[in-house]
Amino acid sequence: MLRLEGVKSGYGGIEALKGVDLVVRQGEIVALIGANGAGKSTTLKTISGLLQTREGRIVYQGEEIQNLPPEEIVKKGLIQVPEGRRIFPKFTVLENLEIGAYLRRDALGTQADLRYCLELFPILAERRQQKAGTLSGGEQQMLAIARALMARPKLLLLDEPSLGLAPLIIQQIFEIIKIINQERQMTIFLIEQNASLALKSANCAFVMENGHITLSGKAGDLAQSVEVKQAYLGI
Amino acid sequence: MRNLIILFAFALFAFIPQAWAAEPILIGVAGSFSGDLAPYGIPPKNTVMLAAEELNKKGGLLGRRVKIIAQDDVCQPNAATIVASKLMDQKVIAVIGHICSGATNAALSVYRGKKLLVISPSATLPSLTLNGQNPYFFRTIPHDAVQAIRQADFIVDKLKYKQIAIVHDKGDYGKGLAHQLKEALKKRGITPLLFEGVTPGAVDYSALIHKLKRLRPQIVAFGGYHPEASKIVTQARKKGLKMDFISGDGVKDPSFLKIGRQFVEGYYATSPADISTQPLTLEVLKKLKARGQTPGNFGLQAHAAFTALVKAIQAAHSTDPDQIKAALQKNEAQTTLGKIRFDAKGDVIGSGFSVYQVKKGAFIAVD
Amino acid sequence: MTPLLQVRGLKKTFGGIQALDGVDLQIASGEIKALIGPNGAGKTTLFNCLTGMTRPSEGQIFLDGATPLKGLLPHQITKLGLARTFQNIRLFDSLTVIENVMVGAHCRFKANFLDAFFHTRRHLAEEKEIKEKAYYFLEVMGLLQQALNSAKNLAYADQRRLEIARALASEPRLLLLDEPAAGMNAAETAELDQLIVRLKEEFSLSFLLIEHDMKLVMKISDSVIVMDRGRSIAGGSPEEIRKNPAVITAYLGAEGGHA
Amino acid sequence: MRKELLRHLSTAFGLTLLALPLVGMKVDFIEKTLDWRWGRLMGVFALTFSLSWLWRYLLVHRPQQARSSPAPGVLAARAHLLVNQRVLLLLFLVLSLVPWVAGGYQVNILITAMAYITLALGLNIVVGMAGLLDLGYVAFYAIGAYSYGLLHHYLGWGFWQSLGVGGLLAAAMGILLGIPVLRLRGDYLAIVTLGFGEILRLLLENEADFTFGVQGIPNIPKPTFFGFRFDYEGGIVFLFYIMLGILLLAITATKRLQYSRVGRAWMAIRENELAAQAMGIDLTKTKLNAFGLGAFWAGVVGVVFAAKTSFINPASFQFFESAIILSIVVLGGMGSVLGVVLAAILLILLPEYLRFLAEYRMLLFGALMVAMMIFRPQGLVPRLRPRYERDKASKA
Amino acid sequence: MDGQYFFELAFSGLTRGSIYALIALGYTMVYGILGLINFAHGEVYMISAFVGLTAAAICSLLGFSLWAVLLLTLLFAAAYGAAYGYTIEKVAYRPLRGANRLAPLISAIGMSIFLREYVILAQTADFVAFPSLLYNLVEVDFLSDYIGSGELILTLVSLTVLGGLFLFLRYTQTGRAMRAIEQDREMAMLLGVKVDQVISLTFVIGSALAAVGAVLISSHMGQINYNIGFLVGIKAFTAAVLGGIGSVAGAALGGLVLGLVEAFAAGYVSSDYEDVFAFGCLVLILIFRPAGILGQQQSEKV
Repeated sequence: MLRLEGVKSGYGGIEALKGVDLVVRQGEIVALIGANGAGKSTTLKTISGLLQTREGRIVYQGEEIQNLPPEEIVKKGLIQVPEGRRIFPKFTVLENLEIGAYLRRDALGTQADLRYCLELFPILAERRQQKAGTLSGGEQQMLAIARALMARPKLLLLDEPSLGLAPLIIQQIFEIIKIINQERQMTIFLIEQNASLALKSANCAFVMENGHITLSGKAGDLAQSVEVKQAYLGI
Repeated sequence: MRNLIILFAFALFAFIPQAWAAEPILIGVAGSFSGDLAPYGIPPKNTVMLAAEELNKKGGLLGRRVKIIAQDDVCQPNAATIVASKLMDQKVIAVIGHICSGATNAALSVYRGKKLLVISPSATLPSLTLNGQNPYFFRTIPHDAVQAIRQADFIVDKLKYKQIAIVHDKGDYGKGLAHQLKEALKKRGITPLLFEGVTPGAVDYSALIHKLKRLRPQIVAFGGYHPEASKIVTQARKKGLKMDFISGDGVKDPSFLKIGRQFVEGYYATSPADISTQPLTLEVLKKLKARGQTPGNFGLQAHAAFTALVKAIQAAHSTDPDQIKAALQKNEAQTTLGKIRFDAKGDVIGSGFSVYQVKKGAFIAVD
Repeated sequence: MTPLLQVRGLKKTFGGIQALDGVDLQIASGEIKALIGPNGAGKTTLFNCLTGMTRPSEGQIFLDGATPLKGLLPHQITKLGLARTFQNIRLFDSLTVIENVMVGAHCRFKANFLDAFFHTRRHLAEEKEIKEKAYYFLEVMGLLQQALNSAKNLAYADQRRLEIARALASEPRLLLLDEPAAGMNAAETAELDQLIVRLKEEFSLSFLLIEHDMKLVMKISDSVIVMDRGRSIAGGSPEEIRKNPAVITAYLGAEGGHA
Repeated sequence: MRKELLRHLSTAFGLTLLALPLVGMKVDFIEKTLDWRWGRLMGVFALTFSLSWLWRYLLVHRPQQARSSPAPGVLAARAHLLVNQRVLLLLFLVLSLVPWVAGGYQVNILITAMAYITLALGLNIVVGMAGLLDLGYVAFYAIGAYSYGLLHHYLGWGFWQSLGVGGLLAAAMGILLGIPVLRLRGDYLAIVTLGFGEILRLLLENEADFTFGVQGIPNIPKPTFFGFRFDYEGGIVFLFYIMLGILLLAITATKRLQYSRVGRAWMAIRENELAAQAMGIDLTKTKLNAFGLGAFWAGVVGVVFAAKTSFINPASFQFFESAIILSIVVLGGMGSVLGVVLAAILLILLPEYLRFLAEYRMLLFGALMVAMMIFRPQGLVPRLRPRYERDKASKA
Repeated sequence: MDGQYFFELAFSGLTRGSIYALIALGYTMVYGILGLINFAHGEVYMISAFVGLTAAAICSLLGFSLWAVLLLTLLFAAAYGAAYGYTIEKVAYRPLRGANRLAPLISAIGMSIFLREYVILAQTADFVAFPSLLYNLVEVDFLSDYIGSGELILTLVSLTVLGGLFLFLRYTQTGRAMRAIEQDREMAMLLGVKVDQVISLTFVIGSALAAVGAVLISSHMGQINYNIGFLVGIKAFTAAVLGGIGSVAGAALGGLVLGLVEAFAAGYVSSDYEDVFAFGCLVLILIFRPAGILGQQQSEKV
């Protein structure tokens, strides 16, 4: 569904991605793990068009999408939930969800999705008129995911959904990620530095180090591999 | 054929400035040619340029060409001192300017003690001549006190009004004139009901209008230029106020009539004696119009300053400042302001004030 | 023995929301205390109250059992010996690494702008000392190589270390660390815990740290305090906390401590 | 290529369309006339068409790092070489020869330029170092000038006494203004300082009984040399050396402060107020220091200004002056002394030397300001970071 | 105290205030979205007035009725104001996105100088007459003691436009996108908002509103020159800050407060001090409410 071939990109004079190859297959949950500064977030930003691809190709459903403007990529159903949630704090919960559907013109479908999101996250339904800035961290993360769902993504890109959240909340969020993946057949590309957590829920995974993919394979296999254990699970 | 050759030679002579024998005589023009106050500085520059061109066409001055050096002081004291020292470095024999009293004051500190003739067309601050520190400073415009006394006399003696409100535009001309009027009225035992300034360019003057409506003065004296004057009188008339208005020469301007239309009927303005019918003035106005220029508020004063200077140089047959000074004070010169000369302090004689009133869309002398 | 820091009945409301609802806390000299709790429990608000960045609505804070901290301004508290790091790193981005640490030493020196202008003896002596100190702390934190780089060009983990170096330069007695391991991988976290223990020994420091990484918390802390919805709901040794049922429901969830 | 051509043609067409009612037509509502001025419009088209090419070319070739990190480039490295003490001293020696070879005009504008450099160095403390956006800086300049004007008029004080008092008075006002606005952040501070500048100017205008209002204060004397009074030329040359001395002091102060405890505290506040507080920096004291010291230089320059023009009025202290001084600081590259000097030369001397352009002078000046910001947003000379290298002795 | 006088001044303040509010919107929207004080906004106002003059003259030459002249003038001025706003953003601000905060500010000051000089060169430095399009357009008897018909129209139009904008921002998807960009530009981009386009639109709307204000005020005051934008710009910006910059309701409220303060200061004290009161009021309010009347104090997360 999504394939990166030798992608290079970076900020200013710094090259953060030094030729990345990876594949995301339809219907799977794919995890990208690695230390901070390895280039995981840069990978996502490059896919969603916030950063320029300097070299290589990004192929999505058979179409090259590198260097399209972000809104074109969003239109194709590639939606990102960025690191740190980034909800709009001055909007109400409802407004946050509505702007998620910014590019959509089908009022009926949007309404249906709104109902679905509020069922998926009952706490959001409870707080629909509350300013999003007053939500707790966990609720904000849920809102961020729900907002992305409102755009009816084909491929959902999640950046560090567990960052700064308490373990209990993290569990809830990962359960919901699995539900979305199964109920809506949504493909999910997940970035996590909490490797054990990511490998538990993903089908397959890539390990990133210093701007390169160093390992890849089935999530279960990787969890057992010695290198991963040592470097990321601290076992 | 021979005639043609002569004509050709003559034409050649006329079109090649290098043909002039000696070095040109340099005369400076200083004032605000850019910035907020450019509308007051540009017309004087234009009229002096015009006058100089005409003069050169007629053979120049003392057999030499006259060259005008125009310098922009933006009406700021600092720029004025810079411009003044630049004109000094270039060895001009006289300066027509500066425009604003403040800039003139600053520039005079550079010229002072230098025997450089300075003739301002517009700086009306009384102390510039009256303080006696600037023996080579002249002006073709009477200072504020002269005009203010004329206004006070007219209001008190002719109109017999005692309820007077004074409004000004906070600028150095407007507030200066208003201040002098207040002093003049004080001498006659009258305290104005109101003395305050409006901000030029504000979006609305209705607060002031309502205040006037409540105070019910018989006349409002406005110190300032015509744009504000017409805004105030228009708003007052639209609100149904019927009191009289009087202003100084800053208001007696054709655009005041055009812009104010029916609302400015009956407005009084003091201004130098009527000159618009004199042939010389008419001719200058016509030439200006042909160039797409306007005389503005001080263009004719600047033209007169230049003419008077030229006449004085011709009379003295020298560019020596003391001799020119003596000629300026002794000889009358026919100018766009009429026949003028200067008194011992440097103020103009011959350009007195009349009172005009707007009647049927024109300024008519009433006193 | 009087505790180094004592907090009694601390309360804080933000526009109707009770962020702190009576927190009690004691830190003994030389102790590493961990503060855990779910997001929104009020941990960072507590930090802000302790360091004077937020004014508590009620309650008391004492240093050495005698010096009240409540009502003091942040810089006064720092001078008394409390230093902190921030959850979302707050470095002086465009200054160099060494300058960052030199700023940290600010409150221990006196030269004013006149000293600087006239290059008085005080100024020159102090500048020399500040610089040496700053290099020393960089060395401790292993950032010597980066000294002349811009702070913003550091790697994430180095930025966290620089924050600690900067805080150390203010010569604190109690160091408050807000999620020092956030964004670090397991190997880096392991380094961090050794470092904290080392600092404690070397500078006879006490610590109060907010952390989500349970492994780190369990490994290095002498005691743990758990907060939930603005209250301290439990306290004790790491072992006790791990078994406390109230803590498990509020925070750790069914999976227990091995996340 | 054809696409490029089309692009520039359409840009030029669009801009000409914009110019149509202003450049191409002139109406007089009273005379009911409408002039078409096609010639001028064609000129606009030709001009915008060629400018469009140039603009595009420059934008494409704009150095990439201009947008991201202002890495100290070659220019900065060279600048560092330039501004060592010895070169600076040499520069001053050369400058001090100017009055002997040039006329009053050159001396006059050089005083002005040096005055603006000093003003910019003062504002640089507030904006560049401490990061407090001050749009009313001209107020302190006015306080200095009026201190001299009024002290001279009412008490007969001379230049030298007033110089100290003017500076200190401005500093005191800076601190006084600083107290209520300390809580304000960024642009709120900007508008309040702008308001303060306007209020001060309006008070100077309105309180005519004390300040002489819009008429201004004339006949302010030039400085004397141990009681010796110069003629105008001598006075202005003497003032030139005084200003040179003040500038030298201001540069020394700026450079020394950058490498000091107080200077680092200012920069820390600029970078991150909260972290600065947490590092034990007293916000109030440090900010007031910056306000006071910045205002001090403005006050001192104000006194010199009053002596130079010998006449002051409120109109000399308008918002535009604050804007120009701020532009010098930003265009120079905040915090760089050499940058400030270069920018002051550009912004103060350029319009002076552009006089031959007459009425197009200010138009070009405005356009240049925009262009310079776009092609060098980080300033002409980015501040070089102080290099605190470890002493050899302690390394061993 | 004289009740009638009080109401007269109140209406006078309302007139001023509604104009300040209208122009303040341009500042507040641009500030909200870019964090930039758009110093050239006052110049857009001024240029629109000149365009309005040209349009009004042409329309009257063509012999249209007074209402038609007014409408067409408003339309033309708004279109041109919008086009100028759009161009200014594209030339002077867009290349500076991501540069340090002060660079666009200086660029704006340069732009403002450029535009003033441009109008002087293209038109004139003199005051020129602007037709009185509002006077005698309607007769309002019951209020005529307090407020003229022109002022009434001016106030009503301003308030209507303000209300319309408020609804636009609140209830349309584009309006919502604007507010989203205000809060988090990159995130808005990730939701498919064409950020550059929306920013341009912000300039277009703000400038069109300033143009409407310019035509109304010019026909109220009867004259324009190249300098009219400066004072109005500063006042409108003050109003925006007073109300809490970034907030549309704040701009409206700030404009009204400022207008009333000025009118009462002029009426009860002296016009000499109306500006002193205006800025003094700003300083006072900001000391007690550092983010303006309606501005939310940004509680920075530590």
